[in-house]
Amino acid sequence: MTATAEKILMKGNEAIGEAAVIAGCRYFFGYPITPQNEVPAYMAMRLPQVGGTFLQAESELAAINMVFGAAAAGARAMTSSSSPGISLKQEGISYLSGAELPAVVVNMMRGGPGLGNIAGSQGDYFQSTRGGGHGDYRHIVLAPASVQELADLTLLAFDLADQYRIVVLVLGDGYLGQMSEPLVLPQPSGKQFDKSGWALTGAKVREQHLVYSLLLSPEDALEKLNLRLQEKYRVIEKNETRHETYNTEDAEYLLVGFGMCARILRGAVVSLARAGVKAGLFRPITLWPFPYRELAAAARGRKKILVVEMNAGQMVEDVRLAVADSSPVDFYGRMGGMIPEVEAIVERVRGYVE
Amino acid sequence: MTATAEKILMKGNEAIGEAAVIAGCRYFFGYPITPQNEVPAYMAMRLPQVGGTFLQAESELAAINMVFGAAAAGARAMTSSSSPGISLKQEGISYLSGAELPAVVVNMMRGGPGLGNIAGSQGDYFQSTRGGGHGDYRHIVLAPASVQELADLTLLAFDLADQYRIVVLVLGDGYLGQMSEPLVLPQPSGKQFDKSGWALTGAKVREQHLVYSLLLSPEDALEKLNLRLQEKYRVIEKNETRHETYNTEDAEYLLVGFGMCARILRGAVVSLARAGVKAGLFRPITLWPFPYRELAAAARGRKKILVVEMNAGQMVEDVRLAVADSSPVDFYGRMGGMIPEVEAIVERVRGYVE
Amino acid sequence: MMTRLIFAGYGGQGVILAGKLLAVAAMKSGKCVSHIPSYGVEMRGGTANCSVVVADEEIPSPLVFSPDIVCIFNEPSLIKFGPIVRKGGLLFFNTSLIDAEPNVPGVTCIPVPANTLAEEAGSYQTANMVMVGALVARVPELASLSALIAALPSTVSARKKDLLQLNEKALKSGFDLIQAPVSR
Amino acid sequence: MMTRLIFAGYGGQGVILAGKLLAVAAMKSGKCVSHIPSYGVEMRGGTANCSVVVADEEIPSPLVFSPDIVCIFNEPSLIKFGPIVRKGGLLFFNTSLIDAEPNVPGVTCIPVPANTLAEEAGSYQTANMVMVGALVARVPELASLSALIAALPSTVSARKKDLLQLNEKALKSGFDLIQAPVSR
Amino acid sequence: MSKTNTKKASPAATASKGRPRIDPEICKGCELCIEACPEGCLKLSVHSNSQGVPYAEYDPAVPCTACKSCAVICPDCAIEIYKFESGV
Amino acid sequence: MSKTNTKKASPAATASKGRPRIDPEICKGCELCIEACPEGCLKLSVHSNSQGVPYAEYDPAVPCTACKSCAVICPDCAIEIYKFESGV
Amino acid sequence: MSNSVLTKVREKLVYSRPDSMYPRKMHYCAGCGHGVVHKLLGELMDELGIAEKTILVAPVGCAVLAFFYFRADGCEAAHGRVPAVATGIKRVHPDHVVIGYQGDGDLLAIGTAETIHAANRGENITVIFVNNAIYGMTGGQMAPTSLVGQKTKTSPYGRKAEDVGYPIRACELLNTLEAPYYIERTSVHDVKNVLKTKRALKKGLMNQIEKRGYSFIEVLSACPTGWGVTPKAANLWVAENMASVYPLGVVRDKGAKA
Amino acid sequence: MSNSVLTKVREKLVYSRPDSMYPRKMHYCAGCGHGVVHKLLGELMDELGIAEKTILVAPVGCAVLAFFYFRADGCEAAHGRVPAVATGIKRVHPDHVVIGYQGDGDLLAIGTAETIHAANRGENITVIFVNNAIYGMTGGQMAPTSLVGQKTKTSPYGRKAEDVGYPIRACELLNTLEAPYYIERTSVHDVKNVLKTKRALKKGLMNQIEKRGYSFIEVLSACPTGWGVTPKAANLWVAENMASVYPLGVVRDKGAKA
Ligand SMILES: Cc1ncc(C[n+]2csc(CCOP(=O)(O)OP(=O)(O)O)c2C)c(N)n1
Ligand SMILES: Cc1ncc(C[n+]2csc(CCOP(=O)(O)OP(=O)(O)O)c2C)c(N)n1
Ligand code: SF4
Ligand code: SF4
Ligand code: SF4
Ligand code: SF4
Ligand code: SF4
Ligand code: SF4
Ligand SMILES: [Mg+2]
Ligand SMILES: [Mg+2]
Repeated sequence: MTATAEKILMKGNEAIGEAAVIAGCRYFFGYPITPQNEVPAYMAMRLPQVGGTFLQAESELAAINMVFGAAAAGARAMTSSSSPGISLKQEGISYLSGAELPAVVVNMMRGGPGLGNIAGSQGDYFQSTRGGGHGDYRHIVLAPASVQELADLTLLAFDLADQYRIVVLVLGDGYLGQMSEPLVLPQPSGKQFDKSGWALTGAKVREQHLVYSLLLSPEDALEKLNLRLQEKYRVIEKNETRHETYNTEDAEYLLVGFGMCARILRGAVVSLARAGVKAGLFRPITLWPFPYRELAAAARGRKKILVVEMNAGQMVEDVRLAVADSSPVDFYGRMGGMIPEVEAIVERVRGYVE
Repeated sequence: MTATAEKILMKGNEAIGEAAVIAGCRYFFGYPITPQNEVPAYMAMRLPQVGGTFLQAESELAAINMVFGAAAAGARAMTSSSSPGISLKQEGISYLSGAELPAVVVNMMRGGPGLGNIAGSQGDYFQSTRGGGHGDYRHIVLAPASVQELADLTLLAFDLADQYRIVVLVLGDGYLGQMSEPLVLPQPSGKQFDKSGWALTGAKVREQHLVYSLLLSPEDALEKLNLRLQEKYRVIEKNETRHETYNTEDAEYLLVGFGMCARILRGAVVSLARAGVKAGLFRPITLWPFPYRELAAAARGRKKILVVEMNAGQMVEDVRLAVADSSPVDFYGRMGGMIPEVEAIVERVRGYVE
Repeated sequence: MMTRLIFAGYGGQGVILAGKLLAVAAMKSGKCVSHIPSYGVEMRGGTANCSVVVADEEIPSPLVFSPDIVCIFNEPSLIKFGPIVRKGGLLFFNTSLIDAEPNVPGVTCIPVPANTLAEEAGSYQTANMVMVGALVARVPELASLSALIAALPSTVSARKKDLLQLNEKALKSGFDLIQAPVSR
Repeated sequence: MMTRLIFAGYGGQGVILAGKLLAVAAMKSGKCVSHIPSYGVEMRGGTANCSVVVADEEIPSPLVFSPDIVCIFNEPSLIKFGPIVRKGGLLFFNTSLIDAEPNVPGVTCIPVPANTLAEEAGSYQTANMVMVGALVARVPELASLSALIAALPSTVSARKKDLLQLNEKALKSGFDLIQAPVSR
Repeated sequence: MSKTNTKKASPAATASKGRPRIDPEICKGCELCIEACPEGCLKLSVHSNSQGVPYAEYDPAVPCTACKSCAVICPDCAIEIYKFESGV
Repeated sequence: MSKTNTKKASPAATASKGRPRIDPEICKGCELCIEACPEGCLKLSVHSNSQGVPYAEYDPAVPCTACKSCAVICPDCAIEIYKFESGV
Repeated sequence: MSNSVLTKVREKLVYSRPDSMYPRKMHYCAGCGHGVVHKLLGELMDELGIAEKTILVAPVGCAVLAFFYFRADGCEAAHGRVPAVATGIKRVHPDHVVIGYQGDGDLLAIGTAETIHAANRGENITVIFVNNAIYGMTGGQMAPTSLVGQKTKTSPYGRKAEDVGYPIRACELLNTLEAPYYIERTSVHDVKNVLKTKRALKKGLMNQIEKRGYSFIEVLSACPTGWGVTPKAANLWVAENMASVYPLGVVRDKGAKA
Repeated sequence: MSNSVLTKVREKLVYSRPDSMYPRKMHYCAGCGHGVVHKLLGELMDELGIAEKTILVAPVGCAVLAFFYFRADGCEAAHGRVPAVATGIKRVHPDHVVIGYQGDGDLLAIGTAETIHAANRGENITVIFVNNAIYGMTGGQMAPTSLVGQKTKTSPYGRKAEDVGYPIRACELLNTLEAPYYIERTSVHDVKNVLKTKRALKKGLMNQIEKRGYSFIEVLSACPTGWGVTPKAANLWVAENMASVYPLGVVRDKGAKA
């Protein structure tokens, strides 16, 4: 955030749209669903202004496959939806992953399962980090916690997608999407990515380019692809794991949460400090790759780890995997579009003290 | 297996079909996909003979939603597919789960991601156990390891589905589906389940029945549903966790695998025993609920745990969660439709000894 | 300092905009702010509300469950939000549409004849502005009147730019309503 | 005892059925058995093969990577599967379609003029039966000739029931081919 | 609404053949009934219901023919029509 | 196939205007060319290719008009047509 | 309500909320066509006495809660999947009355395949298609039936035919299939057309009861909120703009005497 | 091949594998119509000189590997999603030739919605629809275009119209939409029709090159394996049974002189 840059008050969903435009995304394919409707609406207004294409697809399936086409053609393309719509995109995401196409997918999660409701939620953590689609693929999952980060991480998402030829999921929730906060528009990264080696641009003066994931021979083809993918994933785990801590130095209790919950936990840490309780926050920013090692280090020696999510307990599994037997892990969750309150968390932690 | 019952040689996919018929399933909705095509083909031939309905849907989406309708109407209904098709069903499965409808879904996994190939695989473990769809739901996942079990567990699946009003996934793979083995047809369980309290049968002489998952109020409705679901899931975890062990009594090495891998591991245990290496097999039969406690107990004191999967390492996370820091966990996986060979596993374990 | 507010009324009364204007003005004054509308498949065309937080520190949750201040534009909203104001809080209410005097123990209730003043200011559509004017007059640490006026052009939608003058007038009239006893 | 076999030839030569017949007969004789066809988007109408395992114990994997025995019906299959037979294994090959003598070190190659004998038995379609007959004649622990004959009706598809007699005849002629030197 | 009032409400109005009964709490004030009434019997009330919505009301001064048009068009089942029986 | 051979192959065959060249390894033996040839020039070989499939072959005894029908119908691009140029 | 001069006159209730509907206030916006269609459906449930054997499949769209208003069983369907869910139900209960209710986004965008294939199978169900040329529930995005030039949240510069195509006519599309028994397009923008719609819906339900097969009734319907106009203006827009693109009338009726 | 009497005659190659196709043996069954269509496409790439700017979108179906045979860029699409993928590509490369190639299951079952909406948008692409009345790749299941009475793996007792409906006619369905520029149905069951198909495909490609909009060519095509008959019998079945259900000819041509 440059000191001189002007702050504007912007809705989260619109911040995503503007950041994508700044990132050079000129192709948006989507289908309406609350609570992310401002993303397509913004793109419908904005893309024609910059010579881009906004297309309302006939369905989420069509949208993700249009993204497949545009990405295969070498363009920066994105789609955006919310939980039920993201479920419908799983096959397409698996195809994008298998064909190693770069694409940005936004999920502003809402209450589930089923039709559920349109309040914010974090019920899709498993789907996001374990691949809701078929096969052994992963996508990078970025979990912003503010409108500023919705913009910053969307911008980053396009670079990561191109760099690794991977799908990057920006995982927000209905509350983040609907809220307005001060925003300093991010600057384009300026990074260039050469797609001339694989993008479909017409086979003039070169060998044909093919984009596909059908690999009939298990041994010679599909296992090889999988091994290559796994290798790539190891590189990403090494280079792209992101997290943030707050007040962890001498914390006795470690609070762990992502996205919306992280900001609430930060509030709880402040409240607890006022009450003389030493608590700190560990916040994964990339949910995949998950900061296992960093969390393990941060967790060491704490009296208790409290994981807070807007779901029935999903990331807590990753926390357990990271922490193993070193510290006891507790969980507090709200579901169905409910959001944890600072007070409830403070109370829970004070319970540990007594 | 009754001693007198006659053995027939049957293909795995057909065994599923016949078991479903024995279970009283009279409604099958599906869409072709290799390597499970013999399931719909069998049902197309068989259901009309018993007054049932086989309908080839226009897509996997239509199929799972036809199952939704038939299940809501109170019938035993099923669908069957393979990996990409199962990805497409995720939204529908989330809806079934949210509306608490009983249904049986078969996934004969194939190599992924994307179009991949049609060989057997176990690449959908995460999707199956963590909910590939949106929201906090779970479905029971049964992992047969033989043609006999494909039949037996399909039969069980219908009972579990009705008992808990839940989706039950029978998770096989292409090899299991394509292979023929001796089979003793299972007997119907004879269990009766009363659906008169909720099924859509016409609101004559009673209050209206509604089947839905739209719960607008986060606090009063959707969180309550989620809490009820979680409660149900705890009951299922308590009552329905299934596993099998082989030769574990004094094993120094514990091999863990499900489905196809479990039978290969059993062969490895036999081979290792011949070579004087004490190895045992732990085989989860329910992948959700996963036998964490049972595995933790079985793992205690072993020199090494080796998890073998036909994927890049998915169930191994559950094994780590179960075992925590108590024993070192190793992983061996084949991908893309490859199947581990007994020899490779034996070699790996012998490597531990030296 | 962290002040949590709820603006509530009918859809169409401009409560979302009222909240947004306050948030922008506070932001321009260097505060941390957040604004979030309630949204839901409620009775369409029914009530609407938004939560606004104005603070000196980072804001944990933009959702406000126990507000320090509520600005209430109609009776259904009074019934819904009156009881949740925290002890010692403020309740601004639109006397033009609310007949009964709110009975909320431990909360200071401030009557604002928002529609009446708005009509006097030239348009009944600016009742929301009257309310915001009254609000900052009473709670000046949220934002100054001039900051609100400065925030108007970027907040009011393009279609309604011609209403800018009227909005400003309404803001002032709400402000004066509260400031009056002091300044006069 | 665990014997792993592969039957391979053109699609249409009935290699899948040959394997199935052996599996059923062995099953009826109390063995553990498994049978799995190869499947894939290979050249449509191209080669086909199946893996059969006959054992006294539970069968780990139905897939056969290094077979003890292969029954080869055509040249492309010989090229593909000849080299993977384990040392000391058996290779039955259809001399009617394979000209060259297979050169597979450490493997006993058994020539079977399957098509010729089949045609003599009345139908060139029963070459697969000739091969299976020859197989069990040489490896009687897999299944007896009578078990094969008994398994015929439940294995051959309904449409081809009229071929039952021909199949039996072909089975026997393959069996006799191998048994001949002994019995005569 | 001016249109509504000039429709057919002739001064020499005959006696009503019936009347509509509008539930003001159910009415959403869409005014479709007002538009639909061929006799011009209906208008928007100056009062609002508990939702703050001005509702449609029947002006008994304008005879109603009990033609049901208003009720038929009402999307909210807010209107009942009563027909006056001859006898008595 | 009997049909094919009786088609037009009159004994008084004029000289060929061209000839088809069939790649036996690419041919799948579908016989569509045989069916399509108006002159009856083609028949299935008694030999099989390396895939074990009997392939189509040209019978030079029956003059070919180089009409291309066989090549046009061949799904596998197995047939090339050569036209004989007049002059030598 | 004072009607003093006539106090002696006996009153007979000749029109009221149908018995088959609960006395609940519907959640629709003022002037929304969904309400009218619901009412007609309720009236027909009364007239045909079918409420107790009706199963109503509600879409995802503004009518998502439709089943809350009827004294009948009701079922949700994922967005676009009403025909599939209705098929599942109908195959289990062939003697019940299964009604699919859908909006234009639901039926003609995400649910295109399900719509066409249920019609093509000739499922013995009745599909009520409320065409309001917009996505009402999600706040006014372009629908497959939005008119050329129509401004919506996702066509802020007006629908451009060269870019996103023309409005799709569901009745005409389905009329290329052999199985459907009855296809009609009506409107609820004025009293006359409301009554016509009722007749069409009745025919559609009767066809099902008499096991004649698939019936499809498209109802042009106002969405004042989505269009950003008053209910009056909305109904006028239906009459003046929609009805010319979507001609009203019977498109197919296999039961009609020739 | 001995042609001894004519050894002196100069030969000119007048028909051979198109240059735009690799000299690879195709994976199709003997007598499969896909091969014929591929060959025509290759010939047209030669004639129009477009291979280097062609992007071929292959379906999931027997033609899943189609792009392996052409000297052009190629793209996979998930089952049924060819039109969506082609749309994505075409929007990025409006000057390239984007060809969608689909089977009947792909185009008319799972991909119904994508098919209709790409056509309705008038995407400037060329769609080649190979209708063989069966799911070839998965081993012969019923397709939306299977004929009434046709026995398949999933209609073992023959397709029953009362239960699963009638064959769907894609051309006629799309002809209810305004945007499509050109729609024709052809066949490749004999030489004459192969040549007609080529002309139709050419027109479809030319329309795209000249930016006229969406072209759709349905090609009736034999699947001897799926139907369980010889190639000859299969082509006969096309002529005698399919062509009557699916009438050949131009269904729409906005470019035709009236
Ligand atoms: C899979 C999925 N995609 C999108 C949505 C969001 N959504 C809800 S209703 C709707 C469209 C509503 O429009 P329409 O069907 O025309 O009904 P209307 O509200 O206009 O009556 C959409 C896109 C959803 N709930 N689920
Ligand atoms: C989502 C999904 N569903 C199903 C399949 C399986 N599948 C592959 S091809 C195919 C249909 C092929 O039929 P068609 O489109 O008619 O092509 P053809 O092989 O006949 O040319 C199906 C159902 C798949 N790969 N993916
Ligand atoms: S019944 Fe007819 S005349 Fe009476 S108020 Fe209604 S519309 Fe007017
Ligand atoms: S039509 Fe109904 S809802 Fe509308 S104003 Fe009249 S009574 Fe009220
Ligand atoms: S070119 Fe004509 S005449 Fe010559 S072989 Fe071919 S089809 Fe026959
Ligand atoms: S048409 Fe082609 S593939 Fe078929 S037989 Fe003739 S040459 Fe061979
Ligand atoms: S948004 Fe439109 S369709 Fe939805 S309830 Fe309101 S008026 Fe009706
Ligand atoms: S199965 Fe049918 S469509 Fe597929 S390659 Fe064979 S003949 Fe062609
Ligand atoms: Mg609509
Ligand atoms: Mg096909």
